[in-house]
Amino acid sequence: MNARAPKEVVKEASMLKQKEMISGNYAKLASAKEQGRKVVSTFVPGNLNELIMCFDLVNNLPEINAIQNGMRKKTGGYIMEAEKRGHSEDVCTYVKADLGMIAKGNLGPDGHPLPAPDALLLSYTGCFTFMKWFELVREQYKCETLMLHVPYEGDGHATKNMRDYIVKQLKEVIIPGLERVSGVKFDIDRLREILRESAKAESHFVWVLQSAKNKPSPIDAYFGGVYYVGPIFTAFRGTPDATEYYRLLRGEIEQRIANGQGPITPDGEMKEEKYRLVVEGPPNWTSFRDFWKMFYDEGAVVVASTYTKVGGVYDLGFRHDPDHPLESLADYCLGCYTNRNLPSRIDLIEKYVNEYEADGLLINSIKSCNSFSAGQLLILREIERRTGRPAAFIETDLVDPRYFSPANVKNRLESYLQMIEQKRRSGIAPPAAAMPGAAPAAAMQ
Amino acid sequence: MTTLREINERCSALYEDLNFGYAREWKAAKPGRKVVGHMPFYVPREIIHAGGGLPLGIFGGGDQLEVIHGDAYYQSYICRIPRSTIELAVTKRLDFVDGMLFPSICDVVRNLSGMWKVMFPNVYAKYFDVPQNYRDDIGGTFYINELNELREGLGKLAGRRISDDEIRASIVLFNENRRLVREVYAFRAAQPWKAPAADVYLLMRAGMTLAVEEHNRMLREYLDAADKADARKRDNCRIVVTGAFCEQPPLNLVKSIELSGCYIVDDDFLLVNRWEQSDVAVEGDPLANLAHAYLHNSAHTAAKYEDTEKEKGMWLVDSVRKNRAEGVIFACPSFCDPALLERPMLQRVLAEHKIPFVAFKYAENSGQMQPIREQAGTFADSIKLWSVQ
Amino acid sequence: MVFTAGIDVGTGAVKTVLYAVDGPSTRLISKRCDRVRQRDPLKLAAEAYDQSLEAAGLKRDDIAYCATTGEGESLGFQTGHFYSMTTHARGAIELDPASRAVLDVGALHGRAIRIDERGKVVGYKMTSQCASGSGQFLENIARYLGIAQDEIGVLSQQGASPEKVSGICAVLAETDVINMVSRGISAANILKGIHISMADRLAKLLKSAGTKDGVVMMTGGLALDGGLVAAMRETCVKEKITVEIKSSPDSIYAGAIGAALWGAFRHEKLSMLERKAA
Amino acid sequence: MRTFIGIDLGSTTTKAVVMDENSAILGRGITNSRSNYDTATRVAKHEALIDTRFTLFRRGLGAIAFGAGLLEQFLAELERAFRLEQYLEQIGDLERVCGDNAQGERFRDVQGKIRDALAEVFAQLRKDAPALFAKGAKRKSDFFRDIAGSRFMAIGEEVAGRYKFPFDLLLNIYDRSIIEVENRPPADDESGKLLRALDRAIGFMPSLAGQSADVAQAVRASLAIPLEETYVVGTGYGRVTLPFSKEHIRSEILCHGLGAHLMYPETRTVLDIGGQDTKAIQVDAAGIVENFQMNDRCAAGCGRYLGYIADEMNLGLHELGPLAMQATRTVRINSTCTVFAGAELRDRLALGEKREDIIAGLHRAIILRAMSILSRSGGVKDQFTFTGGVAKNEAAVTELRKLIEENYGKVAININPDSIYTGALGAAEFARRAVVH
Ligand SMILES: Nc1ncnc2c1ncn2[C@@H]1O[C@H](COP(=O)(O)OP(=O)(O)O)[C@@H](O)[C@H]1O
Ligand SMILES: Nc1ncnc2c1ncn2[C@@H]1O[C@H](COP(=O)(O)OP(=O)(O)O)[C@@H](O)[C@H]1O
Ligand code: SF4
Ligand code: SF4
Ligand code: SF4
Repeated sequence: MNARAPKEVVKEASMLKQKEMISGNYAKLASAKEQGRKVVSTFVPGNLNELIMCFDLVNNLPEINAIQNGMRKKTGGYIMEAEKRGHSEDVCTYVKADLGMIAKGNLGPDGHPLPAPDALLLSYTGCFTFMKWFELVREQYKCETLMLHVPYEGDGHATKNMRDYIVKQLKEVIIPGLERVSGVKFDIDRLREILRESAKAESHFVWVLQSAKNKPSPIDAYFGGVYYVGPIFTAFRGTPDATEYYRLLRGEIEQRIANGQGPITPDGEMKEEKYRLVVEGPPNWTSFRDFWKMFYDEGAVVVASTYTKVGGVYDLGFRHDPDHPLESLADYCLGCYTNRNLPSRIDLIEKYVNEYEADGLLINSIKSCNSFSAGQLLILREIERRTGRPAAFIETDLVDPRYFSPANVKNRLESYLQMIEQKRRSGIAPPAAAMPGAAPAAAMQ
Repeated sequence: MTTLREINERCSALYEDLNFGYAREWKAAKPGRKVVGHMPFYVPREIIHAGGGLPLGIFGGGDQLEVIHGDAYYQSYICRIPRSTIELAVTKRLDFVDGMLFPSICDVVRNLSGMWKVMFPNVYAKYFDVPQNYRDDIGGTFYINELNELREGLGKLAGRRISDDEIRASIVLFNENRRLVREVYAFRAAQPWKAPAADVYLLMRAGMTLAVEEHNRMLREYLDAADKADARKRDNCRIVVTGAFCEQPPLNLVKSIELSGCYIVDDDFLLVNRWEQSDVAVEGDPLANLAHAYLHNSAHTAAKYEDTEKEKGMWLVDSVRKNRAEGVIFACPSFCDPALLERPMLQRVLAEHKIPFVAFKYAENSGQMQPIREQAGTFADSIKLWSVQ
Repeated sequence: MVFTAGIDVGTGAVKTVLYAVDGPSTRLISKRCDRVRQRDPLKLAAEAYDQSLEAAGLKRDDIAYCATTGEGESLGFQTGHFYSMTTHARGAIELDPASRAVLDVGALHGRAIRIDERGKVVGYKMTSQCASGSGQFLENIARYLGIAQDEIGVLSQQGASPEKVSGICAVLAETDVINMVSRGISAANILKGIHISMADRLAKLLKSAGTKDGVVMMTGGLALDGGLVAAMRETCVKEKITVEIKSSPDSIYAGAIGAALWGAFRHEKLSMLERKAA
Repeated sequence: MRTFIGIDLGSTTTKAVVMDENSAILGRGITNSRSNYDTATRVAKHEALIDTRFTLFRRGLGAIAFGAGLLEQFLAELERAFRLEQYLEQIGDLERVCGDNAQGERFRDVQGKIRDALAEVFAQLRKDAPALFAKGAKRKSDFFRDIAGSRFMAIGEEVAGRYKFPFDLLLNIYDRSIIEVENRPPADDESGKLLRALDRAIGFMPSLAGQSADVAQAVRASLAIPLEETYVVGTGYGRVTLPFSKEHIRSEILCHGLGAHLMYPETRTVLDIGGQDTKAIQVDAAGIVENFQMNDRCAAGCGRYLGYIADEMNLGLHELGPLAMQATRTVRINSTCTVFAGAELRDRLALGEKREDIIAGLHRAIILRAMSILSRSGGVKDQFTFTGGVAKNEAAVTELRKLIEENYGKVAININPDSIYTGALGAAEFARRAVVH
C-alpha cells in the first residue's frame, strides 16, 4: 500500500497498544481450552462485556471475526462455503462469513483455531438477524444459548416497561445462566468496579470523537474511527487497558491539534482538508484501504459517523453507571444506534452535520444490513431538506467482495465531491431548505 | 345460497382493489369510525376491533401496482413489500387509514414504522413489539404492558377508553374466525381438489379486509359450497408451502404450484388469522389471555425465537404428518432475511425426517412463472415417479 | 414392445424423438431438431411430431405414451408432461448410465442437476435472473467478433491467455468484450475467457447442487460447444472437483429422450395399475 | 482560433462538441463506441472538427451576397459531397480488408467464388453510394458500420445466392472486417476531401456559377484558419480510459447538468437514458448539480434493453418506437432485465399478446424505471429536460410525458434533437471555463 511512501509510516503508540490488546484477546481465545477458561460468544451492539468479565469468561465476537477476516480477504471464500451449504445469497454476509469460517475449520483471523463457545449470549439489540444468527450457530455447537431480548425504541425513547423487562431478564435469565456456565458466583460490587472503569474510557472516547470539530479535523471519524471504537465496542470495555489506550490516543490527538495537522492515513498524513463529510452506514471491509484511499486522495475527511455509535451513542451523554449497574446495562442496550428509531437517527445525523460543520452527508448503504439500510434513502432526503446541504449515496457490502465495485463507488464519490466543489466555486450558498423531494413529499401532504 | 363462484368473485374483487373501497365505505358509513392498518404478520386485531375500529391488512401491492415512488425509498436489495406499501401511501391510496401497526417481524418493517412517522406525522404509527422471552413472569409481563400501551393508543384514536368487556367480546368473534379458518384448512387438507389453493388464498385475503363478522359469514358459506363442489381429483402430490408469511407471492405463483402437479395442503400465507392456534380464553383479564395465547399457543415462524434447540422446526414436521403431505416447498421472498436465514435450519430438520423439499424465491411482482413451474414440476415429478405405491 | 415419443419444446429449438421400448431394452427410432427462429414453437412441435411419425411409418395412435417436456405443457395432444430436470436426468442416464449429474446449458438457462443411478433428481441448482452465462450471450458475442457458430469451440481451445469477463451481467460483459477487442485481445482468447467465466459459474452450480464426483453429462445446446466442454474440464481440475465431464453428440436430445423413456415407464406403471384394478 | 472541446465517451456512442471562447457551439461529432475507445474518441473529435469547418464556412460565406436559400443549399450540397467522399474512402478500406479476410482456411473451397462475389458486392456498393447521399435520401443510421452493413447484407445475400455458396460465409467475412475498419483511425486528409467535395458541390450548383470563384475563395480561407485545441475535457462512462490527466476529466453527472442548463437555462431536472445507465439530475439556476441518482450496477431498463428487443424482432432501433405507437393496449411487464427481454417477449407472444402491445409494455417498463430513479433523485421540477439516445424514441417520450404529467402535473418538457450531445456540451463548457473566466 505505501510502497511509494519514502519511509514506513511511524506507528503511533496507541496503534501499537491496540494491536497488542487485540492479539492478546485472540491468544486468550486460542488457549482458553487449555487454560480451562470458558468462552462466550456475543454481539457488539448492546454487548454485556462488563457482565461477562464478572464471570471470568473469554469474549468471542463473531462480528469482529468477520471484520478481521474481511480485512484479510478471507471472507469471500467463507461466504461461498455458506452459500454452498444452502444459505441464500440475499442474506447478511456477516452471518455467512461466520458460518463459513466455522465450516472451514473455525480458524480465527490470526490463523489459530477458535474454541467452541460454552455459551451464546444472544443480545438481540438493534438487529433481528442476530437472533437467526445465533440459532444457526447453536445448531452447530448445541451449547447453552442465553437470549436477552432488547425491545426496539419504536417511539423514539425507552420506556419503563422496556427497562424493567431487560433488568428482569438480566436477573433471572442471563446472570443465572452465566453463573451456570462459568461456575462463578455473581458479585455486583465487581460489576460496579468494572463499570466505573468503563465510564472513564467512555469519556475519553467521546473527547476523541469530538476532536473532529476542529479544523482541520485531527482524525477521520469513520475510517480512523473504526479503529478508535475497537476497545470500547469489544472485549475491552471496562478494562484498564482500554482506559490506557484512550489516554494515549488522546495525547496524540492533542498533539495533532496543536500542530494543526489532519488525520493519519495509510499513506501518511493527510495534506489538505478539502471536504468535511458525515457518513452513515458501516464501511466495506474487504477493500477497506482502497475505499479509504478514494476519500483521502480527494481530501475528504469524515468528521462524524453513525457507525461509530453502533456500540453505544456515548456522545449523547450516556455512561455506564456503577450506582445503577443493571439499569445502566439496560439503558446501554436500549440506546445503541440501530436500536433507535428512524426519526431519532435522522435527528442525530442532522445534529452531526451542523455541529461538525460538514459539507454534507454520505450514505454507504450496505447490501447485507437491513437494520441500517432499510430507510436510508429517506434519511438522505430528510437531511438534505433540513440542512440544505447535499447528500450522496453509495452502495457496497460489509464482507462480500462481490459487492464492492470500485469504479462505481469512485464514480459516485467523485461526482459528489465535484458537486460540492462546483457549488463552492460558484459562490452560491447551499439553498436553504431547498426541498429536493418536493414532488413525492407533496404527495405525502 | 351463495355459490362458490360468487364468493370467489367477491374475494378477487377485494384482492384486486388497491384503493380499498370496502374499508373506505365501511369508514364512511358511520361518522367517527377508524381504520387501523397493519403490515403482514401478527397484531392483536381484537383490540382494534374492541375500539370500534376496522383492522385492515396491508399486504403490499401485488403484481398489479406500478411502483414509481416506492423505489425512491428502497435500494434494489430490499424486498418488495415495503416499497409497494410506501407507493400505496404516497399515491394516497391509504389516505383514509387512521393508524398503522408495524408488527415485530424484521428490521425492514421496523424501520418502516419510523419512516411512517416521518412521512405521515398525522397518522398514529406504532411499532408493535412482542416478547421473545416466553416466561409469563418476564415476557408475559412485558407483553401485557405493551398491550396496555396499545390499548391506550388505540383508545385515544377511538376517543374513549377501550374496556375489558369490549375486548372480551372481540375475542369471542375472532375465536370464531380462527375456528372457521382452521376448518377451511382442514377441509382443504382432506379434499384439496375441492378447494383450489388460489381460491382458499383469496378467501383468507378477504379476511384481511372485511369486518370480522362478515368474514365469518363468508367462511361458513364457503365451507358449505365447497363441500358440494363437483371437482375431479387429479394425479397431484401433496405439499406444504412455507416461507411466505410476509411479502405475499403473486397469485400466479400459487396457481402455478398447483398447475405443475402439487396440491397445497398447508401454508403460511397470511398467518394473521391462524396466529393463535386454539381459542383465546374469554374469562378473566383479556390482555393476560391474549398474552398467554401469544406465549404458549401461537404459530411458529422465522420471526419468533425458538428457545429450545430440540424443538426447532418440529412444527413443520408435524404439519407434514398431520396433513399427510409428501413434501415441502420453501417459497421465500427475495431478500427476506428472516425467511431465508430460517430456511437452512428447517431444511436440516426435514432432511433428518426424510421429508423431501424444494426451494425457490419470488417477489410479489414476479412475472415469469416458468422457473417456478419448472422447479415445482420437477419436484412433483420426482414424488410421482418415485413414490412407492 | 411399445412405441413412445418425447417432444422437448425449448426457447431455441424443438427436439423430437421416437423410441421403441421393450422392458429394459430401449431403441431410438428417430430424432430431429428444428430451430424455432421466429416461428410458433407449438405449431412447429406438432409438425415435427407428425413428420417424425410419418418417416417412421407410424400413426399417432401407435404411440403408447407421448410425453412433452420443456415448454410443451400446452401442446394439447400429449399423454403427459414431465418437467425438464426430470427428463434431462433420465436422458443423461440413457446417454451414459454412469452419469450422476447433469449440466444442462441452453439458450437462456444453466442448471446443475444431481441424479442417482435410476435417473432420479436428488438435487439441483439453476442460474438465477442474471444470465451472462447463457448461450444467447455467447451467440451475440460470436457475431460481434465475426465468428461462426461452429468455429467457436475450435477457436476457444486455441486461446492461450484468456481474458476473464465480468460475471455480473450480459450487458456489462458485452462492454467488457468490446473493451478487449479495443485492447487488441485475440478472438480466441476472448472466447476462451467467456467459456472460462461460464465454466466458473457452472462449476459453482455443480458444487452447490452437491456434486462431488462421478460422471457429469452435459446436455442442452451448449453441450455441443467443444470450447465450453474443455473449459468445464479445466475448471473442474482447477477447482479440485473430481468429476468426469462428458458430452454426447445426442446431448441436445437429452430432454426429449428422457421424456420418451419416462413416458414408457409411466405407461408401464399405469397399465399395471389398470390390470390390478381389473 | 482557440477552441474548447468536450468529449463524452459513452458506452454506446461517443460524442464531441467544439466550442469557441464565447460558448458558441462550432461543431458536433458522434460515433459508435462499440469499436475502440481511443478510436472512438479520435473519430468523434475529428467529426466535430469537420462540423466546425462547416460552421466556419458558413461564417466565411456570410460576407458573400447569396440568393435566397442559396447559402444553405450550397452548404448542404457541400456536406453531402463530403460525406460521400468519406464513405467511398471507407468502402475502399473495407473492400481491401474483406479481400484479406477471405483468404482463410474456412473459405478454401469457395475462394474463387468469394473473390468474384466480393468484387461484385463492392462494385454495387460504390454504384449505390451517390444515391445514399443524394438530396433528401434517408439513411438508416449515421454510422458507417450500419450504413455499409445493411447495404452489404442486402446485396450480399442476393449475390451469394447467384454464386451458390452460403451467405453466412460472406456475413462472416463482413463481421470480421468491419471491426478492423472501424478501429482504423481516420486518415488525415480532410482538407483534401473537403476541397474535392467543394469542386463537386460547385459543379452541382449551376446557380452559383457567377460567384463560384468567391465561394471557393471563402471556403479555402476558412479552411486555412488554424484550429487550436486550447483545452479538452473528457467525460462519460469510459472517461477513466481517456489518456487525460485528472484536471481534464469531469464526472458525467456534472457535464450533463451543465449541458442541459446551457441548452435550457430554466432546466431544474434532467433525465438521461443512455445505453447502459440512466441518470436523474437536479440542477439549480446556474446549472450546478444539486442531487443525482443513477441506476445501480444492473443495466436493466437502459437503452441497450431496446437494442436487445430490436435485435430479437429483427428491427432497426428507430423502427421500435413507431411500432409501439401502434399499440391499442399496454401489456404489463414487470422485469426490465435486458438479457431476459427476449424471453419475456417470446413468453408474451406465446400467450397470444400482440407484438405492438408488448413492445409498448416494454417501453413503459423502461420509463417506469426511469421514473423511479427520478423520484429517488428528488422528483421532477419545472423545467424538465430529457437527454440521451433514448430521447430519440418517440414511444419512450410519449410514455414519459404521460407519466410525468400524472405524477408531477404540468411541467415543461424539453427534448432537443441534439440532446445526445448534452454531456459533451457540458464538458466543452468546463473546458472553456478552465481557460476563460
Ligand atoms: N425476484 C424474483 N422473482 C422471481 N423469481 C425469483 C426472484 N428472485 C429469485 N427468483 C427465483 O429463485 C431462484 C433462485 O433460488 P436459489 O438460487 O435457490 O436462491 P438462493 O440463492 O437464495 O438459495 C431462481 O430460480 C429464480 O427463478
Ligand atoms: N434513432 C434512435 N431511436 C431510438 N433509440 C435510439 C436511437 N439512437 C439511439 N437510441 C438509443 O440510445 C441508446 C444509446 O444512448 P447514448 O446516449 O448514446 O448512450 P451512451 O451515452 O451510454 O453511449 C441506444 O442503446 C438506443 O437504445
Ligand atoms: S444485519 Fe446488520 S446489524 Fe444485523 S448482523 Fe448483519 S450486519 Fe450486523
Ligand atoms: S418480506 Fe421479509 S424482509 Fe421483507 S419486510 Fe417481510 S419479513 Fe421483512
Ligand atoms: S444485471 Fe444484467 S442480466 Fe442481471 S438483471 Fe440486470 S440487466 Fe439482467
